[in-house]
Amino acid sequence: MARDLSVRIGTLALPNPLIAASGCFGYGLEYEEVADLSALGGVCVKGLFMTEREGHPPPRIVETPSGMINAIGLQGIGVHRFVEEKLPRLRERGARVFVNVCGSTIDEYVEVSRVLTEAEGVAAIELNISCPNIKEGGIQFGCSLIGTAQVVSAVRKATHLPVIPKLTPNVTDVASFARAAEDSGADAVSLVNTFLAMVIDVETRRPTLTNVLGGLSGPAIRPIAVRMVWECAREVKIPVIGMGGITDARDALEFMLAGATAVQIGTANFVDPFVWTKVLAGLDDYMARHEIEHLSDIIGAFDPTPPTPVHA
Amino acid sequence: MARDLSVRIGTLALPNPLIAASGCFGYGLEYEEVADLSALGGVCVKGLFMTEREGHPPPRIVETPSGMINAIGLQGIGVHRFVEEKLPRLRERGARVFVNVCGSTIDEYVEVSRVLTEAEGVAAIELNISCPNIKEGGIQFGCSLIGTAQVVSAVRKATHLPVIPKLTPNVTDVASFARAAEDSGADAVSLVNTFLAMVIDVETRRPTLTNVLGGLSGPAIRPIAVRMVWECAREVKIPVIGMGGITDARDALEFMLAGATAVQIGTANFVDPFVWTKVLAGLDDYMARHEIEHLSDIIGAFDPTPPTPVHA
Amino acid sequence: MPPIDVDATVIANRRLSRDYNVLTLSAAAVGARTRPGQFVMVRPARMTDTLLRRPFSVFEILRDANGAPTAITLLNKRAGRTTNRLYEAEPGERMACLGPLGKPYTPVAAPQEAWMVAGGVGLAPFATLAESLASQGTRARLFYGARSDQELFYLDLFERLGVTLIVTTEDGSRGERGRVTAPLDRALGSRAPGTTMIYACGPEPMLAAVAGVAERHRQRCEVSVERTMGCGLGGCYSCVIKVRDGATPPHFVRSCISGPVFNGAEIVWD
Amino acid sequence: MPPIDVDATVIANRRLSRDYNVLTLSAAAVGARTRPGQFVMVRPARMTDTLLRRPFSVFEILRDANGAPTAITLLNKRAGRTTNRLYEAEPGERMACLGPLGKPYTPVAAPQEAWMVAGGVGLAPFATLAESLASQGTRARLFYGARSDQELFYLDLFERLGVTLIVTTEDGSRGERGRVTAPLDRALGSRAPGTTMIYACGPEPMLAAVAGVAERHRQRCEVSVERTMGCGLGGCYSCVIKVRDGATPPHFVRSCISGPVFNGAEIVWD
Ligand SMILES: Cc1cc2nc3c(=O)[nH]c(=O)nc-3n(C[C@H](O)[C@H](O)[C@H](O)COP(=O)(O)OP(=O)(O)OC[C@H]3O[C@@H](n4cnc5c(N)ncnc54)[C@H](O)[C@@H]3O)c2cc1C
Ligand SMILES: Cc1cc2nc3c(=O)[nH]c(=O)nc-3n(C[C@H](O)[C@H](O)[C@H](O)COP(=O)(O)OP(=O)(O)OC[C@H]3O[C@@H](n4cnc5c(N)ncnc54)[C@H](O)[C@@H]3O)c2cc1C
Ligand SMILES: Cc1cc2nc3c(=O)[nH]c(=O)nc-3n(C[C@H](O)[C@H](O)[C@H](O)COP(=O)(O)O)c2cc1C
Ligand SMILES: Cc1cc2nc3c(=O)[nH]c(=O)nc-3n(C[C@H](O)[C@H](O)[C@H](O)COP(=O)(O)O)c2cc1C
Ligand code: FES
Ligand code: FES
Repeated sequence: MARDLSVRIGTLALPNPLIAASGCFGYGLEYEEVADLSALGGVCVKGLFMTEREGHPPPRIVETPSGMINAIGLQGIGVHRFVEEKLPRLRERGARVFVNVCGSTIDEYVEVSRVLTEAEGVAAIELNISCPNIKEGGIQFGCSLIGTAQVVSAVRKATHLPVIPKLTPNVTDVASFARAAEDSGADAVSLVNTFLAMVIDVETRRPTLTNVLGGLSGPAIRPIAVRMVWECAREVKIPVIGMGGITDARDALEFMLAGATAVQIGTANFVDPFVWTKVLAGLDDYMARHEIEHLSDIIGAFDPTPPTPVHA
Repeated sequence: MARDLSVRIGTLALPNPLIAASGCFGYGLEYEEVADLSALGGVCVKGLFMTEREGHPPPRIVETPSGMINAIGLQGIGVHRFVEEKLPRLRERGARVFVNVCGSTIDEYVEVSRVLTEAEGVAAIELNISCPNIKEGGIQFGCSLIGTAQVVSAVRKATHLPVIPKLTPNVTDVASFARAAEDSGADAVSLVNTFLAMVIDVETRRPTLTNVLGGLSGPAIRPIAVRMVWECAREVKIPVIGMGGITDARDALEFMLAGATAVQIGTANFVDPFVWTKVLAGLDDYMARHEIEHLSDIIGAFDPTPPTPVHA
Repeated sequence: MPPIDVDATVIANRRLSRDYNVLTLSAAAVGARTRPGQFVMVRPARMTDTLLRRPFSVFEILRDANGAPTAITLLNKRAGRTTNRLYEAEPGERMACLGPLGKPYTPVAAPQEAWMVAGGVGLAPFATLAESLASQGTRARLFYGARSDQELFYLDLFERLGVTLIVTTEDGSRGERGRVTAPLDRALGSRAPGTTMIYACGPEPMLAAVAGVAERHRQRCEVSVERTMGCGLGGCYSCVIKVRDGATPPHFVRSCISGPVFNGAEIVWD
Repeated sequence: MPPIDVDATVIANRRLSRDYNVLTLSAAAVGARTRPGQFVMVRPARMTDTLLRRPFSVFEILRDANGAPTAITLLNKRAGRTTNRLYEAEPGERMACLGPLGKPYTPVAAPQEAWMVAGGVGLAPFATLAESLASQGTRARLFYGARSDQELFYLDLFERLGVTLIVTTEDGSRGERGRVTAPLDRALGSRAPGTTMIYACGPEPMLAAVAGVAERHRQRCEVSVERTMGCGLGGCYSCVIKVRDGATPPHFVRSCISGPVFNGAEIVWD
């Protein structure tokens, strides 16, 4: 039986549902020696503004129980240098390029998206309205239903590329944000971005990160992320891209069963840059064991009926 | 140097800041053989409604990376049986008893609080407006500023005991809830309750918990909880009681530096029921090393100035 | 006597099969207090990525020449993360071991007979129980069901204690083929009501069946249940099982403190 | 050549002091590709409660009689959770070991001299560098500063390779008392500019001082920095350091891929 792992995000066809999460895979090219970029479902590159950004002074990360907090501050080369220096090579490598688009203003989101639309080789635009690590823009839009709608509508008008707002988990009712995104013309939503978090060094009474606050990612957040993906997938008809602490095929499947059409892997890629082939093999194995021909058949197949007693 | 670990929650003096978290220490008496109840700062008992509650069918817990999800569903003996069967013995043991009060309606919160006020030996009322595991009441109030204000004001009128609403972390801006609580007459706030979360069994496609959703606790959530406590402590003047993943003295100190006057320990008590003496010893050791005479001096002493470079 | 928490060292690890092993832990002080049917809560002590402890019956209490406990053993079966780690444990590793916990079995004395019914790893509580019965001179049988011959362990231990063995396997590779309740049911046919105490431990469907058989034959029956336990001390309310005891309607009780051993007739099976 | 990830076994663990040890890992394939100054990202492979890997210089590349690599060693100093675990590791344990990573030192040939400056565990990259220098016949010195006599390790290794040793300790228990930069500064006084390549590894204040000394004496200087690293591959942007290279204003570069070895003159020290 030929097993088909492909999934569709609107008009975009991916050979498999595994996408490298933004900020966790550089511009993709950093990994060209350890991973076959064309074998990934997609590569979502680090968040880009119009211009270069320096980011926060280090320390920028701290490990936490089963997780990590980052406050990179969106260091980046800006969309123009990306289009010139990185995109051609990513295309050459056969990567399906998702670009994580940032902005301090709605206009900036629109401008960056326009540049990417005119460039060749961008598969989709992920709107980062959920970065907890910058002063203006980002999460300010993502924590307001109106802000979300405004950014999405504005970018929608500026591009024919799939528009995928990335939602923050730092809200009371994430499904309402998915709905606002859908209503404003989004082709899909992705979630979760990181949870606002901090660690204090009790010996010095000072923060561990220069930025004080950062975003929590990794396995620690997975059970919350799965819940949020499930809530969103029940609320909207557009595809949901799920992420948060995925480390193996079981985790990826958990998100897909909860309703994710595709998934992103972030932190786990740091722990094991060869995670991709392992997860793909695990998905394949699961499909074989469960006699699944098309992986897309399991999207949303979670059955909330209580479990049969474990002790039976 | 005699080290003073005492703290005050309004008029309530505690010999030290360590309180057993509700739902993680039974009614306290389950632990009388392993812990000296009078040596704890306080014992917060399992959530109580007016009448007995059966709770959810098992499985009720599942372990997650550095955490656990519970959906106990507030199984409990009701406030009357508590007052008759448990409270006298808790008093005998010298415990400072915090009672976690639940309600399906505002009236029920008021009624339960009234019964407790008339009983002898209750030190404070913690209002559980944040339990994610029940259909009516609980988190419905805790996710609405008006609901929070209503419950707190109503209970405030019915009791002279310290009223401590327990806040849910499943909101966009937890500090606004702390403010609503303070404005409505709360003597303190406690946080965090658990994060709504779920785990899917990918082999069966079914939930791992009968209730599907449950609350995530344990070290996994600590960095988010610390951030929220810091936000609240900066927003309100009343004391904040911090919790979420505390396992040792370092963790307890982290919450206190962030602004917590006292802390609660929940999940870690399952891992090690002797955690109390260890954390107390650790606090004492920290005070000795840092020449701190009164532990209360460090409350809110976190200095957000960026760290001196680690590599110096 | 309150439970204690011992930072135990793995003294030995004997692998019995691809799934089963017996782990010896230097938890003499726990062993000294343990009564048959009680359990311990165990967690690897060093940098484990599992959070909660896991419950295990005390399998054997090892003793020195003077009868003083020197260690305990656990009969471990691989089921997931912690049990896999216990299977792979090397001597020298540390395990936090909290116990003894829970209500023990109620041993009976002659002229009552004691019949133990074990399914798979449910054998665990019966080594200490058989010892205690033997020391009182109570006649005992063990009905022991397993998947196959390869998963029948420690028969000699029970034989040495004078326990009559009745073995069944699912694949028929030893003893009767099928469920252990079949020979139990037949054997009870020749016993007068109220003369036999039945002790059972194993998967819940087996326990339910055994409790049913016992009731039909009007014999007392104690079962040890294995619910998911978060704390083992009554703190978390995770381990509940529905019972029908006395006047109140059926309700959930915490199997870690009201059990794990229950009167089989009182349990409301799922 | 791309890095590889080896599921390495701990072959030996030699404790040098209460804080230092040398861990031998069966990561021959990593060793075969490693050049002096490169590093590996290590993580215990079994059920560890740490999440991220940690960076370590490759200390030695062990070889068989034919010169084929058989294993690598790490010089480990206890600083926190992972380094404590590496200190306590027992032979047989597994460590995931990813590498080699990063830019190596640039070896120089005669008539240039190679002067290595190590502070504490900053000795790590210099065993392989000294070997490589010796094989090229480059004259080498090692300025090695430590807290005390007790924390000066592997001096014989460097002596065997013909490296001139200049030792300082903070407590004066061996060599000159004080910082390692003092004898370095004095010795450079007698060297013509551009004749000496200085390689440094150690705490950043030391690196900054060494870079300053080198600049004053107009010698080239390569420093290996130790920023907190999340991935080691350029993926996370955690490990940045500010550099001044060419036309652009000072900016952050990722020390895992642009370094860890940098031209000391280019770094903007905190
Ligand atoms: C009182 C008591 C005594 C027990 N005695 C023994 C014994 O002597 N030997 C032995 O091998 N096992 C015994 N068990 C079962 C043992 O506790 C579980 O197999 C173990 O907890 C599984 O943990 P894990 O980390 O290996 O599996 P996990 O990775 O946690 O889960 C794997 C599977 O085990 C199930 N499981 C998880 N936790 C428990 C739990 N606490 N109880 C039952 N099932 C669980 C899960 O539902 C899942 O299907 C006993 C259980 C109880 C309650
Ligand atoms: C390129 C490179 C090569 C290195 N080579 C060696 C070596 O050969 N031998 C050796 O013993 N150490 C070496 N280090 C330092 C080593 O990586 C850290 O000591 C280690 O990461 C600390 O991890 P931990 O889990 O023990 O400490 P943690 O519990 O994570 O933290 C303890 C302390 O170490 C600091 N720290 C945490 N992570 C890092 C990190 N990635 N880099 C530096 N400091 C950190 C923290 O700020 C904290 O103060 C090297 C570092 C780098 C960047
Ligand atoms: C170091 C780091 C940098 C990140 N940078 C970005 C970013 O630039 N844009 C963005 O949308 N998300 C960013 N994220 C969030 C991840 O894309 C992802 O949403 C989150 O980490 C959860 O997934 P994970 O648990 O698999 O890492 C970053 C995460 C990490 C850990
Ligand atoms: C098994 C369990 C039961 C709980 N029951 C209650 C409860 O009845 N009332 C309540 O307010 N919080 C309850 N909580 C939440 C805890 O009191 C605490 O807020 C939360 O677990 C975070 O702290 P921790 O990480 O230290 O456990 C419960 C938590 C757990 C794990
Ligand atoms: S295991 Fe916690 S109450 Fe029984
Ligand atoms: S360590 Fe991740 S970019 Fe350098």
